[in-house]
Amino acid sequence: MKSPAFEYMRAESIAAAMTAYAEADGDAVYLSGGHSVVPSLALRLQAPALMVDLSEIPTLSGISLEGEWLRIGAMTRHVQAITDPLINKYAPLFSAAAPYVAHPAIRNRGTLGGSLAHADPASEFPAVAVAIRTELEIASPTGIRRVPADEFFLDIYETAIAPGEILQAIYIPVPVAGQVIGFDEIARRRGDYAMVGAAVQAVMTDSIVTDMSISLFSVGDRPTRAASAEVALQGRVIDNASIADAQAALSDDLSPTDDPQFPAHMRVLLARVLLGRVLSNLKVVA
Amino acid sequence: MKTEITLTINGEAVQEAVTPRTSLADLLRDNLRLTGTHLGCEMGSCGACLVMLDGAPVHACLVLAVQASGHTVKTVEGLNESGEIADLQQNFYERNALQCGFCTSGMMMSAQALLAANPGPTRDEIRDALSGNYCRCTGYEAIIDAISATAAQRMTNAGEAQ
Amino acid sequence: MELEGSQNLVATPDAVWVALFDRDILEQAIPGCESLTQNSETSFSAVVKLKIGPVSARFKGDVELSDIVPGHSCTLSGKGSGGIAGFAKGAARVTLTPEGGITVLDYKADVAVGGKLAALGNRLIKSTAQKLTSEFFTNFKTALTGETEEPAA
Amino acid sequence: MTSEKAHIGQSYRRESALRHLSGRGQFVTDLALPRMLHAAFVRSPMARGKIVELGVDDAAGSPGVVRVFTAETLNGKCEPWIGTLDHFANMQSSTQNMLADGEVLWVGHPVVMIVAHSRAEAEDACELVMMDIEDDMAVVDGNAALMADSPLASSGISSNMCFQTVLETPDLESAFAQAAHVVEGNFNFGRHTAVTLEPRAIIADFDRSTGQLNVHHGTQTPYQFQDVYARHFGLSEGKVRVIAPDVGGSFGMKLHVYNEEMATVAASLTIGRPVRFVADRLESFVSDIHARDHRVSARMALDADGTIVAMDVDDMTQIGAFSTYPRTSVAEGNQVIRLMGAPYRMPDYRGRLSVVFQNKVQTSQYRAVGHPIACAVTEALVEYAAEKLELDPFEIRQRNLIADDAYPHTSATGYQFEKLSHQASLEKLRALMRYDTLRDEQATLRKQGVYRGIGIATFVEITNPGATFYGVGGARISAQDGAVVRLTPAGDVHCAISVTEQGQGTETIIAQVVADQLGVTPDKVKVVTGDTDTTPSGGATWACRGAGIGGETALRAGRKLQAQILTLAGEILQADPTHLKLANGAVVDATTGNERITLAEIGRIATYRPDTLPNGCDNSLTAAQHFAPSGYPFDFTNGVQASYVEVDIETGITRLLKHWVVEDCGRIINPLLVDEQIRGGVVQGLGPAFFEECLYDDIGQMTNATLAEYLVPMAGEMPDIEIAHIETPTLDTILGAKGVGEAGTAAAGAAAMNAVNDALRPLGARISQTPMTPLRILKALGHV
Repeated sequence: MKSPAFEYMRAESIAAAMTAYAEADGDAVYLSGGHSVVPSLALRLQAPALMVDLSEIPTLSGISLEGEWLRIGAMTRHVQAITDPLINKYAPLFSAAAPYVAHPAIRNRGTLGGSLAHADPASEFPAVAVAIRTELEIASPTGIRRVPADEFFLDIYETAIAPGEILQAIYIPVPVAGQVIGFDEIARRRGDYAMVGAAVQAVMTDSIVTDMSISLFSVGDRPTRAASAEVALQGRVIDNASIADAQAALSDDLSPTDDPQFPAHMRVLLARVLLGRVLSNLKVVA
Repeated sequence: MKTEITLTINGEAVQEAVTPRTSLADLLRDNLRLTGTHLGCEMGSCGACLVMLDGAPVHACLVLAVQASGHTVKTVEGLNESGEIADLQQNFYERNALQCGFCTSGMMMSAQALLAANPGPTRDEIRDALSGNYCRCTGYEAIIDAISATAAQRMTNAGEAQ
Repeated sequence: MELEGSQNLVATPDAVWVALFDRDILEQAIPGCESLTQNSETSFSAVVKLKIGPVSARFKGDVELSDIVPGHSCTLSGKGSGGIAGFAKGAARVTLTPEGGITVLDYKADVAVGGKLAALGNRLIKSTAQKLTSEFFTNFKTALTGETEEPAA
Repeated sequence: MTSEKAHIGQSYRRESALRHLSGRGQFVTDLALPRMLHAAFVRSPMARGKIVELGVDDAAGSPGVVRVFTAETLNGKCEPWIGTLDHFANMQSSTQNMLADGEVLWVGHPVVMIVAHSRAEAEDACELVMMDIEDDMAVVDGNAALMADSPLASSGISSNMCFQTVLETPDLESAFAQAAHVVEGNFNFGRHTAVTLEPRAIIADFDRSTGQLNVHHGTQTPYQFQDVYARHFGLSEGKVRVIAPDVGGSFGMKLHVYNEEMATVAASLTIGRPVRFVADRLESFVSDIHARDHRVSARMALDADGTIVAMDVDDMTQIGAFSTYPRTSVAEGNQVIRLMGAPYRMPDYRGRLSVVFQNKVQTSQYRAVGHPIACAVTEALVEYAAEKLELDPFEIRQRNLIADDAYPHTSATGYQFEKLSHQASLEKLRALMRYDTLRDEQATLRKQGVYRGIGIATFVEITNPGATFYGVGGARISAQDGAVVRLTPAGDVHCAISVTEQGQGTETIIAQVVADQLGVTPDKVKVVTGDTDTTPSGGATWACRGAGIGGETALRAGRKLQAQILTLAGEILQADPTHLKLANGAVVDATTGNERITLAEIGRIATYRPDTLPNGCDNSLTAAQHFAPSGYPFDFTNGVQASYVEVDIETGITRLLKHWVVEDCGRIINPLLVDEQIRGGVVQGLGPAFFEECLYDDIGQMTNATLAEYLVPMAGEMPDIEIAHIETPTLDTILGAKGVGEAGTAAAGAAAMNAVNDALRPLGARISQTPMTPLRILKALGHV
């Protein structure tokens, strides 16, 4: 398992990276933490002529509060989601999910931007991004645009990032009063890809759900908003009855693939169980 | 085409010309003959290749050597010579927390990082910290014991030092 | 693995039938098709480049139509080798049914991948096969009728 | 002899651990020889097919490539091999050679070998090989393989049945006819694999100038491979040296002959340079032997009072396209049907075995060969019976275990047990696990909707196989071991021995045994293993023979040297040797213990001043000894395990809370090492019980051949394991040690399955398939 040969370019800036990419005539791959790209090279699943290393571009790093938004640079490592005080305070669902992402050494190196751009439907961070309504800032040769997470994840491993573009930051709306979160997943072993996972953010006003966002992962080809379940909870107290209604509604939200090792109805069953558990254990964050 | 890289490995400045596809693990093992870093899966699943990169354990199989240029790497050989893991090594030895020894340097990297971040971990926290380190021989319990004993000793020593 | 689906095509069964044997339409329909050479009325050679997430492989192989019941049904099969990445092969039984002015195309496909591609796990392969199959028939519809639509989820 | 047992029985630490902890291990994968080349293989992507065309020109011209080999250019260098043995009557298997010739028979079957300056360049060239394979129907399922219309798994066999046998006592049928109770079950045991952390690794180095072949090989059995390489490549044995340095895990997987290792040797013989092959993890999954893959239907007959009277078992095991060489793939199934019911008095038995070919990787001997299957089936049926008769799991076992005072005993399957300790072990387990308290806790939690289960499993383990195991079948697999012990000129001890070290602590226990014979401390004994040029020949380390056979060999060698030293000391001291003994690094007066002369002084005189010895006095301070067991054909050991689990009945996820083992391996040489062997073994049994499975699709593709998808047991999921011992030494040897390597693996899965079923019992659910995945548990519960 040795990578095929390629050229390497350590980009100093986003512009330089995009220029290098363009000059490679589509035969280039961006490298950030490398934790998805490098194994795929070792497995010889791809063979780009050029690797453009984004990891040392200063503008891709940094975590800062910008008005009503927390801006997280794409090169932020997974471990920072656990340790960074700004993320803890303003994006607590990322902090809650991070310990579930793979293993400590992976988290030291893997990047939030890399994980979102990779868009593995079994990954935690894309689901969190959808649940908390992040906006993804994408740099392209013609300018910068922000894409809501709901419109960012298109398919398995496919996002709104066009070839040559670079995800440069994640924008997270800061929590509002009454905000609660919940995160959990069902995995065979610690750090494994989840069989099913759930990221939930809600706003409660006088114990009544005024806003509910449920994002499930490992249930389809991308992080999946459980719209019917959200409706089932809207305007209600979270109790056994409303949770049961939300669980029941999930069959309208999910249509996972069927597999002898993992039948679709088992995934729906697990999603119901998990959603019930997460809704029963929501944590107040603001 | 080879690229010149410079980095600090175990406190020594290293200058090497590598092909971009060379992983940090292959640089360490093949070019520099630091064979205490092992390769078990080459895709970040087994933890045998963990090294300290800028002070934190990472998979040397998932980092390209060119990416490590300008950075600081410590391998088991360096940690051994500096004496900073002497107590951990002693406890692994006493507790027989290794058999074939192939996973051991990766285990110690994870342990060292855990104890730096969490000086008094529970057994469950230790198991969690080792969740990416595969060992086929021991059954893990002895490794947990050895790390737990090291934590206790370090806490005692830190208490005495104050 | 078995996959099935259907497409409603605003065209007569005859027009759909002809399209199934039309090199140009097949070329537009096959996802990632780089070249398609017709060898006989029912057989083609193809070069297909697929990139799904981390996987990118160029497959060389054949496309064939067989078990032909003119105007009604046929089996569309293809197999390709992606070198040491492995191979992919599949056969889809295609049935055309006229229904109130349109034609319903039903397909039932059996898809298999082998070698390294298979070894890397169902997680990727399943959804990919599904996606490519549905893409083929969606592209086919677009090429035939000019209608576009989102591929079925 | 007061000092005789001074070191045997103590928890000495392993010196080699210090090397590993310092990053100074010396694995084959770490070795770099001058002008070394690297091999990579192009493998079949199909389970069964015909090679229509191979184009290797582009690969041959790829940068860094030194040579490209196909069957046509490589296979002629090697005498083909066939994995059959004479004592398995009528077994068949196709002839094998290094590279696939004409047909490919499993996904991963090597077709082309590329030798290049680096592994990366060899892999680059692999991508340039044009391989056209026309795929044929693959034999994927064992039951289908036996249908009349099934294709054959390879062209060299007459049917897909590799081997069939039946063991039966005369009264089996009537025992079932008269039984008060019959319980039965159908069991499925998944295919899994060794996943040693260091993959298979070999560097073959042929020197044309001398005709010497040195092979650095990560194996358990260097002598076996010396013989294999010499015979199959037409070399004289003296010109073949096999060196097994540090080996990163073995577990039976690294003693089989593999295409790639043979091809690497052939390539070095051809090119005359060192050639290295290290399997990457993808290759390991599709070329290392797999294990188990059994379907068993079994029933057990009992008297009204719960006495087990008979078992009737049918095992179908699926072994891949070939039987492995040189041990065959039949030994596993053979041990399954012979170990059924082994702990119990059960007088009648029938065991049928069908060993079936299919187009998958070969299965073969892996840690605890056959044991986990026999144990799981037997102990599940015992549990079913206990449930039916409303007996406590301890109670039904107490009623049926062979009594501790009823030995020697011959099992219904013909195994002869010298002396086992089932009753004492069971009693000790009950106390160790605080069984009654645990049952109370279980009952309390169940009221709260928490489903915990307690499972126990008794077992018999086969150790120290004699020559009847393989030798009688014609296999050149040594049942004996050899040791050469010498006193150095400085008075230290050196022991070269044929048993090998893969981290179990072989070297440490041998040092302890030798030290006790020579009156020195173990740190004075240097033990050398794993090199056919420097150690005497022997069977090495497999099937739990390191301590029992290797230890006894060392003991006898030590005693031989002891006698030589005492004789020589008698000459030097002009004393009667029978009045002398060895202690504290010296020859001492046997009665008073007073030092007469140090070993260092004896070494000095014998080495540098033999002229001062009386005329004709033999100054040899080296003793060689070989030993093979000659009493019972095997040493059997026994024990009992318990598992405590919690099943999340909504998700099917199982949490392993605790595991207990009581084990009797005879004389314990080193308690620390014995316990760690057991712990590692338990986890190696729990892995396939819950996680590990090689998954195949219906065209014979393994679909989870990475470490991300094949789930090995990790620290987070494994329980703490408490261990206690009963010590019943074998009287067949002076040392009395048996073996312990398989004990943990033998019964861990069985105890775990019983525990899961105990948790599920109130819900009327039962599982009889491993691994016990969430899906299977939810299916058992009727939730999916």
